[in-house]
Amino acid sequence: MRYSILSLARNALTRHEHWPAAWRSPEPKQSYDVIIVGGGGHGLATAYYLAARHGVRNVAVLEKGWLGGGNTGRNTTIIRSNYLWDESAHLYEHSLKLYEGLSRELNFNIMLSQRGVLNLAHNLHDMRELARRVSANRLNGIDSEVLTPARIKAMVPILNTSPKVRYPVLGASLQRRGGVARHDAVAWGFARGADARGVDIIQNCEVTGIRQRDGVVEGVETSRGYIQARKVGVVVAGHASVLAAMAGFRLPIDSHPLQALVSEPIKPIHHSVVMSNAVHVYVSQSDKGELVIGAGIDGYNSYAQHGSFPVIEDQMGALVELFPIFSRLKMLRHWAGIVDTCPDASPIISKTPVKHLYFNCGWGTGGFKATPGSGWVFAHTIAHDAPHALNAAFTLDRFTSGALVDEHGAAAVAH
Amino acid sequence: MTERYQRRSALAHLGLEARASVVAGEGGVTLREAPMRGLLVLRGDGGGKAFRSEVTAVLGIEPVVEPLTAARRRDLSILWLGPDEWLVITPDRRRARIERMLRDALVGQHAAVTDVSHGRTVLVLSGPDVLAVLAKGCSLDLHPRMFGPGRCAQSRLAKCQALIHQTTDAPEFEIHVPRSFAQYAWMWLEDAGQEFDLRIAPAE
Amino acid sequence: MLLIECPWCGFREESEFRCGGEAHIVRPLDSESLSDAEWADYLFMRTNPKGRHRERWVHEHGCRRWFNVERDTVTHEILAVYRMGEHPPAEPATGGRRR
Amino acid sequence: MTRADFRLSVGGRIDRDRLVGFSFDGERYSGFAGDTLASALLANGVRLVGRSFKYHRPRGVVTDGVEEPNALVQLGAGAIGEPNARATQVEIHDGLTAASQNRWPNVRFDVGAVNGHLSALLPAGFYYKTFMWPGKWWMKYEYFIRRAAGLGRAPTGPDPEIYDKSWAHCDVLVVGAGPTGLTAAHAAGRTGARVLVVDERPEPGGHLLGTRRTINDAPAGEWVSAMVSELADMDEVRILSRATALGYYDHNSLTVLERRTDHLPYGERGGRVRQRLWKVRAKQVVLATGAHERPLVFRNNDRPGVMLASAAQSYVNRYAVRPGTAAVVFTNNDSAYDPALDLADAGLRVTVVDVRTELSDLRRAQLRRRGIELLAGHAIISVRGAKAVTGVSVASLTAAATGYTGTSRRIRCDLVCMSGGWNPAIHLFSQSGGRLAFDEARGVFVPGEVRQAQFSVGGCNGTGVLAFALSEGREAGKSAAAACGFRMRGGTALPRVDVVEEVPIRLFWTVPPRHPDRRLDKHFVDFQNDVTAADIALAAREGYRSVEHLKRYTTTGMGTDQGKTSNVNALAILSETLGADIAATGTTTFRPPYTPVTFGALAGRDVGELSDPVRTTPMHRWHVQQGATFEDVGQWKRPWYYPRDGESMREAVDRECLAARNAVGILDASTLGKIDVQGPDAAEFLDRIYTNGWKRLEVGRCRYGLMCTEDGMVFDDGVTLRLGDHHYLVHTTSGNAARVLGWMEEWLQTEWPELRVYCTSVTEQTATASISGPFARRLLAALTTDIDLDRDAFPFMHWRDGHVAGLPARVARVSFTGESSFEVSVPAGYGLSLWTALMHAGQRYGITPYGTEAMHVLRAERGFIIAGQDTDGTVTPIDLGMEWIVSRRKDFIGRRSLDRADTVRDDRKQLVGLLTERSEDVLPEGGQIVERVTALPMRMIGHVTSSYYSANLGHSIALALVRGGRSRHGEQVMVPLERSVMSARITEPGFFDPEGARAHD
Repeated sequence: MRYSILSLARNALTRHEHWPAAWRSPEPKQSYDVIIVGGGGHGLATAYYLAARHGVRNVAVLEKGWLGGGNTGRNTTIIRSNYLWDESAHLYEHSLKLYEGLSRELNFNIMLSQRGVLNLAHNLHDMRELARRVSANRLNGIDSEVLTPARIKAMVPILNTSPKVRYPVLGASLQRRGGVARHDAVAWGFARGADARGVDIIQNCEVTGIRQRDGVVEGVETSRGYIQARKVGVVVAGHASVLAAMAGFRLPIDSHPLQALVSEPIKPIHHSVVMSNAVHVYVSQSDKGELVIGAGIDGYNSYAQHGSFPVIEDQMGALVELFPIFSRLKMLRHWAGIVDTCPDASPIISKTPVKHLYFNCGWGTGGFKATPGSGWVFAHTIAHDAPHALNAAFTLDRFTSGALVDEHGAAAVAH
Repeated sequence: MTERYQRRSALAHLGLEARASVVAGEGGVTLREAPMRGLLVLRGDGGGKAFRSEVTAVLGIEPVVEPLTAARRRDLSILWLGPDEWLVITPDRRRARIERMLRDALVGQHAAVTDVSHGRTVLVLSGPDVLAVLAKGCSLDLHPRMFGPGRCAQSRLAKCQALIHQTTDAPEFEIHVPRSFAQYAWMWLEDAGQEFDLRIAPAE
Repeated sequence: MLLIECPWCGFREESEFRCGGEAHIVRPLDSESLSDAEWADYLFMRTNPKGRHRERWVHEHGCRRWFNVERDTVTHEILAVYRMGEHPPAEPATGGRRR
Repeated sequence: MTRADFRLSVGGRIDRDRLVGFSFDGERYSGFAGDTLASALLANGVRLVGRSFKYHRPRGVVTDGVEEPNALVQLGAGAIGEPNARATQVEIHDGLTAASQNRWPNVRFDVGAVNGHLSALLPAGFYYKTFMWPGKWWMKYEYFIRRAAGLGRAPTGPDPEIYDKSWAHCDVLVVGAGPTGLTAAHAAGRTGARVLVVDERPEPGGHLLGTRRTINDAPAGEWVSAMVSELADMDEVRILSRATALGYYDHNSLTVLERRTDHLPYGERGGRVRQRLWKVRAKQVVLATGAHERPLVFRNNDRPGVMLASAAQSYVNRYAVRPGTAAVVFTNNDSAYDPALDLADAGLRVTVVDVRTELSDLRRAQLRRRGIELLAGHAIISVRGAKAVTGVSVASLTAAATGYTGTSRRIRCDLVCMSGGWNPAIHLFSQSGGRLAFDEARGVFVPGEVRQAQFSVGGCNGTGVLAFALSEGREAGKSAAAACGFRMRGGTALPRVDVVEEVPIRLFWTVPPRHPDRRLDKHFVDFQNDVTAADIALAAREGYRSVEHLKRYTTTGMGTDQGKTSNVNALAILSETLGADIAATGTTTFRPPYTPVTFGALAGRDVGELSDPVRTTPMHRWHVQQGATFEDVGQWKRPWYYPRDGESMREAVDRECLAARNAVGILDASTLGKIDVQGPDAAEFLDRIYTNGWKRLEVGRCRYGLMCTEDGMVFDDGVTLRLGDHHYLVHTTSGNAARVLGWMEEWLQTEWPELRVYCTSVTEQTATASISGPFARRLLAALTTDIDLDRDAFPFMHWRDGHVAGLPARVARVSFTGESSFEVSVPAGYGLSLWTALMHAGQRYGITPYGTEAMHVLRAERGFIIAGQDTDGTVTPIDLGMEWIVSRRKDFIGRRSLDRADTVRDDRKQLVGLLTERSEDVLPEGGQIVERVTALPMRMIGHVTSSYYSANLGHSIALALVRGGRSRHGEQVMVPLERSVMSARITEPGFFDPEGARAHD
């Protein structure tokens, strides 16, 4: 059933008793052309584009829990493409462009709200790096501009731009096309779209082993039995190393908790996305009225979906300094996602030592904004057994050659 | 010739002398800056006989081996900082001599003596509410069952590296902070002590 | 907020420590003889296990000593703490060099 | 204006001698000290207190505590405004102003209520299905959606109040000072253990104080008082009231928020800490957090006047308030009977509707004695009334309870009390990592497998019987203390409490509609977010079948109450819809905090001037007095430049640069990191850390060194002095001092324990003034007698000890400016004296203090890099053209990485100089470099890392990293700007005195 205001009205007449399921809950078949391990946004997008763009429809997405239950449902929903290096910028920009048409493509409102993303600079070093990134963005055709404190103040009146604070705001970069989207809706929209094209989305199905023969993948062992596959794509943020271990290799990845929190809902007060690298905080306000706030990652490896309290404390100190009127607002809930961090803070979308086994991982703190783009290039990589031009720089080989795409230094907040 | 110049405290500009007002028994907590002292970081093999005997010969105190403790003899103290690291506290005027004696005594050993006298500021906090003030910024459990006179530990005080040394039962604590953090540490302690009617005492 | 036992200072708050990542990765002595891939393996590849993890921590704001921790990355339970050069408790001593 | 008075003439724990005036929605009311805003409003007959989130339905008080979903109010105004305060927890005080939320223009007439009429169009998840046409219009729709959403309003100014934090350590932490918690605390406290008790209410006693129970044959309050006073006499026991345990983290650490002044009139709060966040580390934790009563799910169960039975009971007993005049008590379990009796005894007309048919004789007799009508086997079909309850429709249930027999009957009432059973408050247990178990018979989640050192006792353990709860509390208190090594011989007798036989609960998740085909769209499950039983069924039908999907699709449990009243009902209804059992369906994860906590409390004192330490050098006051402008370098404040009257930055920097080359400039270099490295293997150690060699450096000499990460990328640089055979002094960049020391220690301790080396930070020990320029030597000569400054006696890259201005000093002939320079270091306490002496003696040479900006210009003129500015973690020493410093005769950190395929490429980005076509054009730092200007995207070949106007050269200069740059010298490149393009020529990095003769002078 196509979603629209008309179908909503029609269903209201029948008391909404006749809405069909947004996706089926099929039993796994014996074999598939492609199995995608991981039913998060990236996995579902991969399956969707395999079916929609590459005509590969005999696809299963295996999810150990519930779809969209990993980092897709835990992030702070920020979307932007203002990355420093060409390789990253092109990939994220492609993703942003896909986002811009996604609600209509999927017939599912993902609530993309392009309210602008500001990255604040608090010292001369920040300002230099900001100018460098903005300059690179512009030449890459990505909208980006530098704002003075006065223009920042005009845009975000509640921000403390006084020169007297400990780390005054000296300037900011602004990407107007950046913004936020409803994270769950992205996963649900892709799931519904993939399902409609014949993809089997199988929830509560945990992969426990990867079977291979002579270095070629054959299928996966799961909690619901063995499933054959000609190709297997693994995209399990947070657990990439665990799956790699099943396939017999290691990855340049450490898993860390990334914490986030929301405030109680309040009437609209904050209309853009503000990020600050120097003081480690970023904040936007959701359509529901909650302030959605994030910070950096915890310093130790973890697969627990909670982090340590000092991270929250530091983040709140910075937030209240930047937004003094937030002091009396209240934190409603805080949580963490498990992120795969790479040595160069860039993802891996790559073939692996095992033939026909592909990995998409290492998005660190920046995966949500890449969801459609990641699915797009991963689908291509799987369908063609070769990377797309947009992910050619993001293969595993780079760790051997040294051709890292280091987004630490200059990518501002890596979210 | 050195006497011509004053060795300045990192807190000199705060005008603390003028604000000092202490009447015995008043206030829940009293803060002052400790007088200038000699501070030497001593490194060496704490388990080594030669090292122990040479240090003991110079200082008259054995380098303490029990972690988180300090020993004192007359006007010299030695504080445990790590398994091969101590802080020797001397009167200001004896610092150079003791430093030289230690160095001479330890020649030929893998040991090191480093003068850090000017690099640290020592704040003294005393009074019945000391523990409540420190608890606001320091995660150490300083309860008398866990700490006490003659104990010392390195930790953090708010956002500042700190060596915390309980000198007397009173209780009185000496807090060593890096010189450039002295103003922050002082302001932080004053702020934390406000609810306990913190008083400033003159540096001795 | 982890509570970590420094082998010298005893139990202290996590905020006094810094985690240095996976332990027992020995730096190759004869790196010239390694292929780029072998070097990359030392430099970047990590086991990153879900469960028992041996890692290095330093008591940065305390005694400044590095030591090893065995910790469960799911429950955060600390299973063992041992000094540099010591063997992980559950593992029999081998001839190899340990850090 | 006359108001209804619902205050009982006797009883309650209020202080009738202290009348308190407050206002709500602009109307003035009064209550008594001890009232909450909710009890005071009810006492004044105010039932309608707010509007719901989505449909703007009128809502009243549902609970008497922390779990309140409806009675959220805006407190205060302006800078001290506070949205979303729970009226059930707000203690009234003189001058309190409160207002209802999410309504316009007012709570009685709310335009937003139109949403309620459109509710057929707004089922769960409606927005995912629409607002997609036309494509660009979503943000226009969103504007209105955003305005409609949200609850209260943010304050309008910076918060004037103070928040702080404190650590707390204890052997036993007891959470909750209800009867169970008090018993546990007492048992633990008697052993001498350090016990901390935290309780969210203003006074200990918990749920007991809302009842008329007796303990030891006296009112329970007397027993509570006795316990509290005994605990107060124990030296190591501390009770914190108004203190809510918010989060249960790893290794028995918990956060507790203590509200210290919110109950005081505004005028009495000044200067005091408003809220304190306690960070508790406990060896053992006893959770005695009690339980929350569960609503029943029936039609219009959200009307003002529908409340939990225990809440109604508490209003009568604790606050002496009649929450109505005629009540219908609707229950599926025995716990609603005591409230029914208490309401009747308080003068209300009471009817009990119990879905069960088997009831105890005792209960029947108790009702009969008071003339309370009992409708067993009945249910409330619907609540009547809109802004207030006016009555209910009741009918007899069929045996299967899926429909009704006979006709329905109307009962007039203004209060409906509901009880669907009790949910143990397992939030903290769950946060601690404990597994929950589902008790099918009672329909509750209870603590299962425990993960931390803790005990769950009493209500939160699913123990509803007081006598058992007390016994659990005592055992847990003793065991917890014993686990910490505290024991006490002999036991304590438990107090006498009466035990009433209970008839089991009849689980009853959804009250069936009158007609089987009616939707359950007014059967509210989550009051705050307007989630109905129909929404849950819809979500399940559409495939949102996991609990988390349900939560996210319908928003159930995501309000400010975090689903304390709704979660289990929602889960049960989902399970029913799916035909699965609840245990298999699972529950959502409980996230901290237990109740919302102000950002202010989380920030504590780390705001304003204490937000981060300001590190200053010993000469800082002088710089301030001279009007220097400062730059933040990490936590340091460094003089950026010293503008004189009317000077622009450019003018000041030009003047400073010229002085340093033509007369003498002086720089405060005290912030440079300094590490004392000693030991027989010190040289070997430095050989491994640095790219160049150290063994052959003679004592008395200095050498510049570069260090890389193991990945081969430049990490830090600086000059090292060899002080003795086994003794070096390493300098680092200002920002990296701690990192480099940490780096050295890491390698020493973890990789090379065989090296005999000790490293000690001496950054803070010395103050350094760097004097630079043709008169530097003459200036220094005026202040020293024991250092031979002759060029040959004291050549470049040597150091000497001696006295400067009478101060013990170390002088190093190193130069970052390219001029003849002397770095003079003295013990930090003499730093200002040294500086003053140099300034004084330098006057005749035109001494000019210069800041970091001039320093950057001067070093760029010579082509010297700044690690972190001209490098960014992707640059090798080779890329910088510094092969000369990379030893091929030894291993060092990062060496092997320099031989990888990518690091040996010829077209890597390499350091070059840039000279603009026009001398006055200063390239922007960070500007991207292209070969030619094309359509977008343009191919970039590098970027400008440093760029300045050089007054000495009369030309702008820049350093840049350019792809294959070293083979491009002489080539022309472009730097496209926003509106123009600058053109520049690639040169050697170094524009001035390329041979470096001046530094040797």
